[in-house]
This record gives sequence, structure tokens and C-alpha cells, in this order.
Amino acid sequence: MPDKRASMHDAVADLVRDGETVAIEGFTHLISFAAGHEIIRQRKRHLTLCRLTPDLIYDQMVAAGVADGLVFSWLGNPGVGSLHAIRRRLEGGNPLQIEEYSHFGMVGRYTAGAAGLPFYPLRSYQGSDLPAVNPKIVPIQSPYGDETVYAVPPLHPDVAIVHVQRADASGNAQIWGLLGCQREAAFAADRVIVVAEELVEEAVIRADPNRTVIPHAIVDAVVIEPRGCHPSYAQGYYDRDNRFYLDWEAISRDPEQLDAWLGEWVYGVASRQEYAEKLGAERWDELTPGPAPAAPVDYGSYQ
Amino acid sequence: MPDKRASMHDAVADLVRDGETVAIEGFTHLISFAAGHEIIRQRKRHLTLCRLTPDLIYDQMVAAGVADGLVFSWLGNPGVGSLHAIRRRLEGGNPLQIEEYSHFGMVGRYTAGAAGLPFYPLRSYQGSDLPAVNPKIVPIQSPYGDETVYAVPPLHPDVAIVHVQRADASGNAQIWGLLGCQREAAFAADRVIVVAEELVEEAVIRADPNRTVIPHAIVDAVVIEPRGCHPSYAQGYYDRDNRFYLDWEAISRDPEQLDAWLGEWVYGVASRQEYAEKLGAERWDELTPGPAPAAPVDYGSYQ
Amino acid sequence: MTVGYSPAEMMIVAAARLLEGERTCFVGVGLPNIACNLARHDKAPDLELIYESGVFGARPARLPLSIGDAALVTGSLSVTSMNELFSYYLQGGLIDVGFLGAAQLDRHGNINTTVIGDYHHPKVRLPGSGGACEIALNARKVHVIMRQSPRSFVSRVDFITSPGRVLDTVVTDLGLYRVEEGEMTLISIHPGVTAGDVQAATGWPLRVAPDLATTPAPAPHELRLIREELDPARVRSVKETVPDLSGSGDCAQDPERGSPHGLRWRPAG
Amino acid sequence: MTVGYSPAEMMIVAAARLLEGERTCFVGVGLPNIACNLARHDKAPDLELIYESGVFGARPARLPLSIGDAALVTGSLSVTSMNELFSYYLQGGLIDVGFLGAAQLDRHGNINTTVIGDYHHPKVRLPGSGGACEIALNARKVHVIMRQSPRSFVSRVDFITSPGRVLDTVVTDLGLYRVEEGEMTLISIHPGVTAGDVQAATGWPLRVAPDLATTPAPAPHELRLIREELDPARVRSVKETVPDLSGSGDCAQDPERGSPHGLRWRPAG
Repeated sequence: MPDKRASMHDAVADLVRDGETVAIEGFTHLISFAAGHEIIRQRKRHLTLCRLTPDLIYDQMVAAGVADGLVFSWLGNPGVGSLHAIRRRLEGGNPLQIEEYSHFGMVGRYTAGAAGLPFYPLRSYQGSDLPAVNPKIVPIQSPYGDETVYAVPPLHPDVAIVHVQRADASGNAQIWGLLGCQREAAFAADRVIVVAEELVEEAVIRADPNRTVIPHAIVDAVVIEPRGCHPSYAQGYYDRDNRFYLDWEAISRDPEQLDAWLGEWVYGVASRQEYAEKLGAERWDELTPGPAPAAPVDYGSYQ
Repeated sequence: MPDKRASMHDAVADLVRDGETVAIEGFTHLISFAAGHEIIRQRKRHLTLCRLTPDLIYDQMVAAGVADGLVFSWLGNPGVGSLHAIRRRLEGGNPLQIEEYSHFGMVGRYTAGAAGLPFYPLRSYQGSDLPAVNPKIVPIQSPYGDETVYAVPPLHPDVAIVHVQRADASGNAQIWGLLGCQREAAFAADRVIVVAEELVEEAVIRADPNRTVIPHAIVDAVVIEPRGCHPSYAQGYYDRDNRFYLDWEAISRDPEQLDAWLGEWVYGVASRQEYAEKLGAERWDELTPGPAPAAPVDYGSYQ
Repeated sequence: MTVGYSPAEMMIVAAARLLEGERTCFVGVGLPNIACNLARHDKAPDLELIYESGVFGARPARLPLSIGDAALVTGSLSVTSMNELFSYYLQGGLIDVGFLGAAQLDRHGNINTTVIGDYHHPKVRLPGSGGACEIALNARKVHVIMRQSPRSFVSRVDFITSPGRVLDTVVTDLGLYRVEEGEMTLISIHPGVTAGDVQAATGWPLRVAPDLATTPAPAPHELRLIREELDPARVRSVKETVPDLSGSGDCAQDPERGSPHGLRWRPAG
Repeated sequence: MTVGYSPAEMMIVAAARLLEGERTCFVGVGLPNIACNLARHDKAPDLELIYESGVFGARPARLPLSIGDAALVTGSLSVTSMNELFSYYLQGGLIDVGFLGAAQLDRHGNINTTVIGDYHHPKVRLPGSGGACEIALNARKVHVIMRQSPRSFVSRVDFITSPGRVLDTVVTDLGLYRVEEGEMTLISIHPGVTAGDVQAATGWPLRVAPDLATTPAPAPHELRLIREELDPARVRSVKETVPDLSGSGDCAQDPERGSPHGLRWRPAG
């Protein structure tokens, strides 16, 4: 299997192109802030950003001017409040093209994209105003009887960026904890960047194949980026930095503070490593969980 | 959580009823022969049996007269040859109602059943004669553009029987190795019998939640039945007994031999434990794999 | 004995009591999370908590910071992909109760968490559906927890995010409501609240049940559980003035607040 | 140097050569499994083996007994549910090549693995589709491996299980075929086989390519790999006379055999 390792700089430079549709997925868990910041640093433009929950990372990317559009299902600072940079665009005069679903609708769009289906049927939207403002959400009649459900179209991002706990050099990637819709987003995408907390030997992947979420066959680049999710988290590695999520409320309310924050923490650092060091050992200590090992499992050796 | 443990005898007596639709799932792996044999022993009648691959167990059940119908996608002795008891019914005068799909069609039927959908769309059947002989396979047009795919209807077994490697007393069940469509079959069914190789404490399940395939909320009975899959296998516990699969070719070709086999190995034993003992320690030794432990994973303790 | 309690505590307790006998509940963070855990410790010992993030049977060792908190995962019974969670658990019909938040709720029980004003030119852009729309259509019943005001309790919502088709009970800081004969009806009023308070916080002439009850105040053992076991840091049950909750995370921010509301403490009734 | 080889070995080698440069192959047990592993050791080192049972990137330590063998799981790169395997890998368009077996193949490349005779009153009931129908419609290309006879190579199949829409090459014990201008065309003949042998084993007047080739005989290194590494017990490559194979397991049993065929050994060309 080919070695696909690259620096975040090179992976983003090579694989993320102006005007494209980009999905940095991960539901609360495993959000690649490192990739988002690199996209900001490289001043990518006119992107359409897809995520169920834009979270702080898309608020930052929108504030930095990389995005023309947003495809999403829940727009907030989870457990805290608003994404004020995005809200300013939506409530003010500076348009941001939005395409809005429910969570299951977004999951269905990725799933149809991954599965090569022309549509995904689901039981939602009946009686909601969402189909009225998003013409892509349409009713579809069951071929058995006259029941009607709704359909959403496939979503095929040009690039999906997925942070995982461990991956080998060719891109076989394993996740535990919340799985979100990373598998679906990756299979749906034209190109895939796997960002890993840890590089492991292929033998580690092969020692637990049920945990593999993404196979190397769909991966274009592997970036080893420890602590690449902060202030989001990586199950078993570090906790969500809730202090930062709380702080973001005030930072994002004020465009000047936000610009200063981007200047200091994104443009002002060359890499995620520099960011992590700048954050300081004490903060990382606070975020480190205690041990909770998985119960052992034996696959058996069959010769 | 309630303790749902029952003997195989009681679980089958209480939950499998004459005339019902029954799915004993497991693709090659984790086929509950123990449940099938108990259904034969209790002389259940007029069942409709669903499985992607009827395998030897349904050949035995059909031979024993429990089934009126079969819903399936591949009818053979995997890697060996034919299921002669079923073939005799299909090629001879004694009708067995069949409803035939492809594998993906069967998987789709369980998936639609599990997901509460009125149909499951898939890219198959175009140009095949299968829709001509199974009117439940119908074309469906995409609401986006004029593309046509095919649909299959949901399958809702009255009972699904799923063998797993480990379960707790209330039915939270974990599988590793081939996952087949057991999760889908169980969620699609009205009642679920979990048969487990091993009973574990709830804490073992909670120590690796990503491995849980079936939650207790959908389980009606938990049967602890070590070696319950023989001659099928349980990854990490014992290997497929290929000698038996080879032997079945001759046994099932000859109705008298088949009857004698049922007499000796099904009616002639009271339980799976008796069957396993009758098979003998030497055979079990031959089938026991060496160790191949999964790579460790840490979920982290978040207090 | 007089024990003081906050409006949030009244809401938590009232919501928890709704869960008696239920087995599966789709939970949002914040008040519903504490309410569900209170029910598990009290009137619904078999209640399993399900989160749209993919978690079934959570037993968080701390109060979760979001519906995707790491503490919900560790020690839970099952974690699946969101596709499987929405497909097999929710759409498959396993969910007895879903809790939703609302920025606006109307006379017919419809829920708005999308916009205040016109969708294309919003006065206030709210979070949107998250999983709320499908929860509102696939759970057997739905309860709403929200703070009540003339701006949030409106005759007609600006946008129907989630239809109120299976709406059961609405818990506010003033009372409890059910939809009866197609219309939101006050069925119980919290201790210390007057009918005038309620009408003043409602944007249409309110229908009141003929057998209007008074909500029993939080019992000492309920308050003890909340304060000593479920939220010892008092993160939510005192400080949280805007119910930050829904099956879908946080749909319920007050659209126009500039600062916390500072709900008053009330003496026990 | 003269090395004897079996017809099965010729088929394995011919099939393996078709995989040069391919990256992902949907594999059945039996001959395709050996062929794919031969290709991996020889001309297609990056080839990944995918099984409809849910396995991607298998490295079996022994010759698998079925497509669901435990040895395919241990040490593989990924094991998923069948729903995910069919949806994301196959239907999602990741499969370069699928191998299928056939009980009957017709002049237009359609595949029958369902029945001989009428579907509702079958003379011989065959296994059916398994995954073959969707493999035949979703893989980029499909190769068929089968034993050729007037009963299996027929003008029109009794039942189209899998349409031959993306059929690339058919490997038989006598030669290689491709569909050209809508019709099965002999493009290469195995060493020691005559045009008469081939026509005698074909149920319609056979189209022959103008540039008909002779299949290069198995090379010594290919035979060594098969015999010493891939199938040292000679389970399949000698004894197996009916190619027991398909993307879908075992679709290819000869419908009318009562006993093994006993294919002859041939001297190397």
C-alpha cells in the first residue's frame, strides 16, 4: 500500500481548491480544527462548507472569509450559544448562501452520496416549513401503497476531511467513541484527507478490523496531527476544552476580538504543533482523561 | 435492566409460534444451529424462514418439516455444493413457497424493516429476470431527474434469532468479525432472541460500547448457549467445522440418511450441551483457534 | 419545612415526573438531561437515555457539556453511527419520548427553532432543526421545555421547524400545557404563579383547563438528588436561565436576550 | 522444460493475468480466490480483496473455505456490515473488478445461476444470485470463470440472474472470451485445445476473433506460487473440477453432474 503521509500544509494545498465543496465532519467529537485553520492560513476562497453542526470551526472559517456557502442542519455553539460570525452574515447584508436540512437529512445526504444512490428516503419534514425553503427536500411516494415519505439528494463533497484516533501510513483509519457520519462523508467525497491523532503500524489496524471506519482505497492524504481537534476532543486522548467554547461566545460577538483571535491563534502560528505548544502543557494536562480501557476481544488465529 | 435469561427450550417455546416468519441470521458466521435444532425438536410448523443463505440449518429445518416458505438470496452449501433437502422440495412435487432476492435485496429488506421505511432503494435487478419472478421487486423513479433504480419492501420477521459472542443478562450484545445483517434483522423483527456464546457482566459491555450490535431495548430473551453455532463458527471461539459441511453433501442427498441424522443429532439430544458433548472434546480441540487479540483501545475516563 | 427552589428546578422536576413508566428517551443537554437523570433515580428506574450523537444507555460520570460529550460515551451501552441511530432507533420506532426545546411555540403546538422574522431576511437566525424535526415526527410523544414569554408563546410561529403532531406536554417556568381540541391548554400552574402571570406571558387569549391544577412543588428528595447528585456544581439548575436543550442539542436560545434572564427564586409552596 | 498443469491451474493463471493494474477486486472462494492471490504475488501487488461478507483487504493465512471464512477476518484491514459493504464499497463505485461464476452463460454474456428449466418448475434448482446481480451492475467490470460445455455455453440462458452489461472476459477451461459487437467472441485458446474442441463445447455457432491468440501456458513461477504458497494442499487447483466461485460464493455448480468431471492434465505448451 502506498505511503500517503503529508504535512497539513501540503495536504490542504494539494487537495482543497478554491470554489469547492468541503466537508470537515465529526459530531462534536474529532472535529479537525487543525485542517480548518490551515484552510484559513492558505486563504482559500469561495468554499461551500458542509457540516451537520458548523460549530466554532466554520464560524472561524466564515469569519476569515473562506466561505461563500453553508450546508448544515444545526447552527450553534453546542451547549453554549450562538455562532455570531455566521449569524452576522445571515442577519446582515453580507450574504452567505445557505442550504438547510435536519440532522437526519444531512446524514441521509452523505449516505446517499456514499452509496451511489440518486436519493435518500426518510421520515421527516412532513408538516415542517423546511421543504418550503429548501426545494431539494421533496416528497416521494412509496411504490408499495400510497404512503409518502421525503427524499434528500446525495451530497458529494469535493473534499472530506476526517480526524481519527489512529491511522496507518496509507490511510486505513480507526475511530472509537462517537462515529457521527464520518464514514459516510468520506465515502461520499471525491477526495479524502485523513488526519490522525496517532500514526500506527498497519498491523495495529489489522489487529482490529471491525474498528476501521475508512479504508485506504478512498484516502488521498494522511496527516499525522496530534491534538488536531482542540478545542473539540478525541475520545481517550483529550477532552473538549469547554472553556474555549464558552470564551468563543464573547470573541465571536465582537468582530474586532474575532480578528485579533484569528491573528493570534491561526495566522500567527505556522502549524498545529505551534498552536498546541502555545496553548501550554498545563491546559493539556487539564484536558487529559484518566484510563478506561476497552474490554479485550480475541479474533482468533486461523491457520 | 431486567434479567431476560431463558433456556433455549423456553425461549423457543415462548417466542416462536407456528405459522410465523422467522429469521435466524448470520452470514456464514454465528449461525444459531442450536436455535434451529430446538425449533425442530419442538415440532414447530408452517414457518416462513428468512435468511440470505439458508445454509445447512434451513436445509435441516425444511427436511424436518417446520417450513412452508423460504425468503432468501443464495441457496447452497457454502464452498461445498447443494442443499439437497430444499432442492428436492423445489424440484419435486412437494411445494415450498419461495420468495427470492439478491443479497443486497435481502439486506435492503431488513434495513428498511429496521429503519421503519416503506421501501429500500438499490442499484440492482436492472436487466435481471428476478423482478419478473418476484413482483415485490419494483422499479422506482428518483425524484431528482428521471433515473430509475429498484426498490424492495421492508421485511419484518415475527422473530429474529441472533447468535453473538457475548451478551449481558438483559440482552446487550456484542459481535466481532463478520457482522452480516444481524443488527438490521434484529431491529426489523417484532421479537428478538439473543443467543450468546458467553454471558458477561454489564460492565464488560459498557467497557466497549462501539462493539454493541444489539441493545437490550429490543431483546425478548437471552439464551446462553456456548458452542451454539456448530458447524458454523464464532470468531475467536471456534472454527467452522468444514468436515461437517462436506459430510452434509452426502447426508442431505439421501432422505433416509438425513432422517437418521436428525434422529441422532437433533431429536436424539435434549439440548445443545448434549450435542456438544456428543461431538467430543477432540473435535472441539481441532476447531479451537490460536489467540489473535485485538489492539487495545482506551475510551478515557471523563469525570 | 420551607425549601427554596429555582424556576429551573421546578421545570426539571415537572419534566422528570412526565417520564414515569417510560423506557426510552431522546435527550438534549441541559435541563432535559438533569430531568431524565432525576427520573432514572426516582420514578423511571428503567429509563434509557438516547442521544442523537449515537449513544444509547448513557451513564455519564459528570454533567455532559453537550449531547456529544465524551462522558456520554465512556460507560454507555452502545455507540453507533448517526445513520444507524436515526434509522434504527428513532425512525424504527424505539423512542418513547423526545424532549425538544423551542424559541417559539404556537397555539397549535408547532415549534420554531429556525428564525425570528422572514427566513430569507431573518431578524434573528436561530440554530435550526438539528434532529428536532425527525424527533417530532418519529418519537411516540414529545415534551417541550421552554421559558415562556409573549415573544416565545405566540399565536403563530414565524417558521414551523418541527410540527407539534405528537406534542404531549409543554413545561415552562410558569406551568404545564397540553394540546386539547387542537389548542394549547394550560393544565397546571406552578406554585406562586397567578393566572394573570400566565396570560401576560402568552401571546394569545389562553385556553385554561376547567380542572386546572397546581403543580406540586419540588419535593425535598427531588431537590436533594438534583443538588447533590445530578448537578452538584449547579451548572444548569440554577445558573441556566434559558433552557439550553432539545433532542437536538441547543435549539432554545432566547432570540433577543442580551444577558441572562435572572429568573427569580421562589419559596416552596 | 515441460511442466504439467491442470485445467484449473490454467484458468487460475489466465484469471490472475487479467488483474494486472487493478486495485480492488470482489472475490469469490475457490479459483478466483487463488487467482486474486496469485495476482497479488505477481502482477497486481496493490490489489485489495473484497468479500461480500464484509471484508476489505483480507490476508488469509489459509485458503478460505468460504467467502465468510474466519481466516478472511483475522488480519484484514476492515470488516463492516453487509449493508455498508454493498452500499459504500460496491454501489458506491469502489470495485474495479468482480469475479462471477455461471452455471449458464449465453451468447450475449448474460449469466444464469438460478435455474435450469422453468423458474416455477425447475429441472435443476441452482443457488440463485447471492450478490452476483448487484456485482454485475455495479463493478466497473466483471470477469466470469466457468467450465465450458454445450450445456453451460448456451445460445440463451434459461434465466438471466445477472446481466452481462459490464462483462469483460470469460475464462473457461478451453479459452478466453470477450463480448464484441454484442456477441461472445473467442479471443484466445488454451494450449492443446483445438478450434473444434471449443465449438463442440459451445451451444451456438461461435464467433472467433480474427486475431485469435493462444493463451500463454502457466509459467513456472506462476505454478510454483500456486502450488507452494497459495494452495499447497491442492484443495482447489487440482481437485476442484467445477469452479466453485463467484462474487457471491458458489454459484457455479454444474447443474447435472453426478460425480466430478475429472478434467485431464495437459502438458505445458
